[in-house]
Amino acid sequence: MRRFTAALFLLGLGVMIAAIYQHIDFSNTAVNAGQAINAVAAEETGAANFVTSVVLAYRGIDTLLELTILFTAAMIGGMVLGRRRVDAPRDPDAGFILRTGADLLFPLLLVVGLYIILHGHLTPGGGFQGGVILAAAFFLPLLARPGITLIDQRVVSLVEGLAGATFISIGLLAMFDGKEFLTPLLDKGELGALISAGTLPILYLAVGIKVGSELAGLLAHLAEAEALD
Amino acid sequence: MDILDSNTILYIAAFGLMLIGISGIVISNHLMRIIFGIALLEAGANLLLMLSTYHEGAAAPIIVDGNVPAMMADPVPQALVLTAIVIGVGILALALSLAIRVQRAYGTLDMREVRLKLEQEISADAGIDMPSSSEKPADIAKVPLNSVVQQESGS
Amino acid sequence: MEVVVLVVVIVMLLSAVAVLLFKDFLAALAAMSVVSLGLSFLFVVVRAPDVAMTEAAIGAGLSSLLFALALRRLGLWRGQ
Amino acid sequence: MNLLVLMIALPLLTAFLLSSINRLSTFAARVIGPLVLLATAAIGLSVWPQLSAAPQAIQWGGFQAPLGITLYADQFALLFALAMTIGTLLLWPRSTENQLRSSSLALLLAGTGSGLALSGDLFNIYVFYELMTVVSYGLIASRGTSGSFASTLRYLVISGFGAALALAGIALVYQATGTLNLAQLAQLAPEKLNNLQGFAAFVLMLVGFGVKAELFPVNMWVPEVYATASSRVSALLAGVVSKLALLIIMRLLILVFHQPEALTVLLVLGILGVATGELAAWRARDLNRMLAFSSIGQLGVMFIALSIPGNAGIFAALAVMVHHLFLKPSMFLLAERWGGSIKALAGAAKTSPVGAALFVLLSLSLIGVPPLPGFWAKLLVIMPMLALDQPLYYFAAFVILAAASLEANYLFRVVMKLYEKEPAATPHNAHATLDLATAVFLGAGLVASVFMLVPLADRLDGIAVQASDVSTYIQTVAPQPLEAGRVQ
Repeated sequence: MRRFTAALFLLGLGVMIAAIYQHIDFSNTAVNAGQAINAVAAEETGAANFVTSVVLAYRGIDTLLELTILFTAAMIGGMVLGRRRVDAPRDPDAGFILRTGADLLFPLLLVVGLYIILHGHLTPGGGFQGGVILAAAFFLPLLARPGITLIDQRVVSLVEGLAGATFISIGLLAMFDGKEFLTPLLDKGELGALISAGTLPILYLAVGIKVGSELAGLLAHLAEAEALD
Repeated sequence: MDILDSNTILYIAAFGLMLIGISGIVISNHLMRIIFGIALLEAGANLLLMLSTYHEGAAAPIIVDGNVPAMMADPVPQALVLTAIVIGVGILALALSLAIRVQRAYGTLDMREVRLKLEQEISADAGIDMPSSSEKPADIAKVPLNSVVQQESGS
Repeated sequence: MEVVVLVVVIVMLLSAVAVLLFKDFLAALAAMSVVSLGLSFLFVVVRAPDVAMTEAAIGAGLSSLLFALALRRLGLWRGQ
Repeated sequence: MNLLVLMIALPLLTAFLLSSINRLSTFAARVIGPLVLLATAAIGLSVWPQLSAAPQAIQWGGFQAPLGITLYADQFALLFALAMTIGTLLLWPRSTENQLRSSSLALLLAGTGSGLALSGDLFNIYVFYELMTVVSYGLIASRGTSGSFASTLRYLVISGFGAALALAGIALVYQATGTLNLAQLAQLAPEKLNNLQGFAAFVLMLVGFGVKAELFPVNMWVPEVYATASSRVSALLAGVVSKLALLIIMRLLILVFHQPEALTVLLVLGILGVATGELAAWRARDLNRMLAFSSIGQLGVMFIALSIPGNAGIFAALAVMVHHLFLKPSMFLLAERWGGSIKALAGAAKTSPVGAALFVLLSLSLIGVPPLPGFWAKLLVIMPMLALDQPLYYFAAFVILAAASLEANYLFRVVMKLYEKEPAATPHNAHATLDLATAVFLGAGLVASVFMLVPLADRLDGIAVQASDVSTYIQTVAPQPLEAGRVQ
């Protein structure tokens, strides 16, 4: 009975979606805020990757909030899973191959992550994608050698706090300058050069470090959570 | 292939993912399936957002070596979806953490059972004896009305 | 191109159904990764390389890792 | 440059740095949160007088309107931003185990709530809303009991579902109009969103943002969460956070969605919310869940008020919202020590006479006994509905009146217990002084409002008129028109 009602409900939903789809007007896809941004972004922000311009400049506050969501989620994750007991059983040590692989991959992932972050205003990629790779870099050793403390927890909380604070502080700096919060500062430079687009690369670096540390923290919390028995 | 231009196919993918996700949330009781369902629903919504201003033949919104394409894709939905994906993973991690704790406390991930045990726990904390009905989930609306009135008036 | 997109979409939708139907959660997780990878491909098709990268890294990579860790802690990992 | 931005930025900054500050000095970490909120509240209050003349628009990052994100500050938005900041200050979480995290979360809640009220961009609203949701998960779970984890999880599932639907709604809106700026949407909506697509987007967003506003089909989380969270958190969620979600729905209704069907949907869901909420509250046997269900009913009344077309509906909804803003938090605070079953409350008035007297007063206002403000708020809702002369609105008025009698029934059941002569088996706790003081403060505000009903009503009417003024909104934000892109 339950399945039947559910199926009926979904069928109705499908029909409704089809009806809505029939009404969608595809003719005006060229008139939108995004195209207006495309026309002026290179001039206003100096970043060759317009998605980066939108993420960090035009919709910078969204990104700040998104970082805050990750920060909050990591904090709550730590609170929910709690501290593990000292005598709690650990996962068995991983094999030689994984250990060596992790050792070899660590610097490589670090470099790749930073590269992707620092080229975020020029090529696809940026703080989020690079941050995930950084998180993977710091999580891999934990997977290979369960129980090691790669970085002191205090350093992690300091870094993630400072990375978020940097983002806001750059925004506040603009206010001291008499501009609006989060206005991009510094020289825009030459379009396509590594050092260009003013504060955007710095912001993306903060984003990357923040994303990396929060995600690594979340992963570590989950991996360190005590097993059921 | 005339009726199935790529726009239609992509929209079918978006709405299809959303429908499958909703059905996962509505039909199943197991928490992991529900979380999978939410992830699928989110994926569908992200794709829908992405398609909102998709225009065939547009180039990616990146200037490479100073060549400005004649028409570039809309960067705004891309930024929005980027944000939505990251938000999604944060909430996913939170859901999984909570799932681990709830399973440790209640020994189950069946959401009906979790709800039942939650109701029992709340009632026990409040010092109310719940009518022990094991065959159906304890729903507040299903607490026998008469017993409440009698108890209240009789005391 | 349309044929490729069509095939990817079909595979994606089938895996999405499989996520909900597979009894084994590890298999469901694998199907979920297929959905994410398919989505990532579709993002490339609609000219969104940034999002495609993010979806591949976060949707297919990180989320799967989170799921795998959680499944292990929840005792839903096959063979445990 | 506008200082209002600091209402959002400063609490976030402090929350980021709180754990580092704690390493330097525990004392500083304890006091800096309330101090920052005091400062942001002062900023908000200092801007308030300017807004009655003209609302202000702030462009984040200094980009022109539809390209960047706009912050729109009118009295309506600032009122609720201030309510969020001051409410968090009054209901500052006091958790022994997770004090540091709770403080961070409270700061985040205040900043996010203010931002949500002030935001003028559809997707920005979504992100603020999501952040507020995540923060509320943390506040609920900070209790640390297994029940609080389970209720958070159920809340998360419902919210996750709603948020994804809201995102789909935003996708439909952006598809039709190509913009996310509310002012520009207000310009384009009559032409582009007055159709099935617009209606679908409205329903999706209503479900998404309705989760927090305790809208009828997506409010299953309410009784569980309010029963398991600490009562300060319940007071915040029921009192302030739900109003912010309602504010978003109001803004969308005023600016973007003008379909008559939208109002009907709201009316029907509101009636169902009132009916189910009040009936469940009548059946509840413990105070926390009774208050939770009655809050669903109150929110239902607000949805009904919203469904009244024109300025009268906005005014009525605003009045009910402000009334509830004062009333519900103090009721939850009183319930802190009376959490058990209602039967066990017998004779509680003896140990806590002030609390019991305050509870009677609040109950009377909730039911709507003249001359308390609750009566006038309900009158404001019912009068324009009767004037509309439509069967569904007559029915809604009847439901509200019937709900009032139900409320009278179950609240007096509690009051009778409180003043019962024979003592209960277990002795009661007296209220914590701080809880009681806060509750009395809020209750005193309620009583004070009786003596200045006319100026207060004028003020609220002014706020409602300003909030429903679409052309001022558009002129203040002044979005530049979009032109066709470079399509060959």
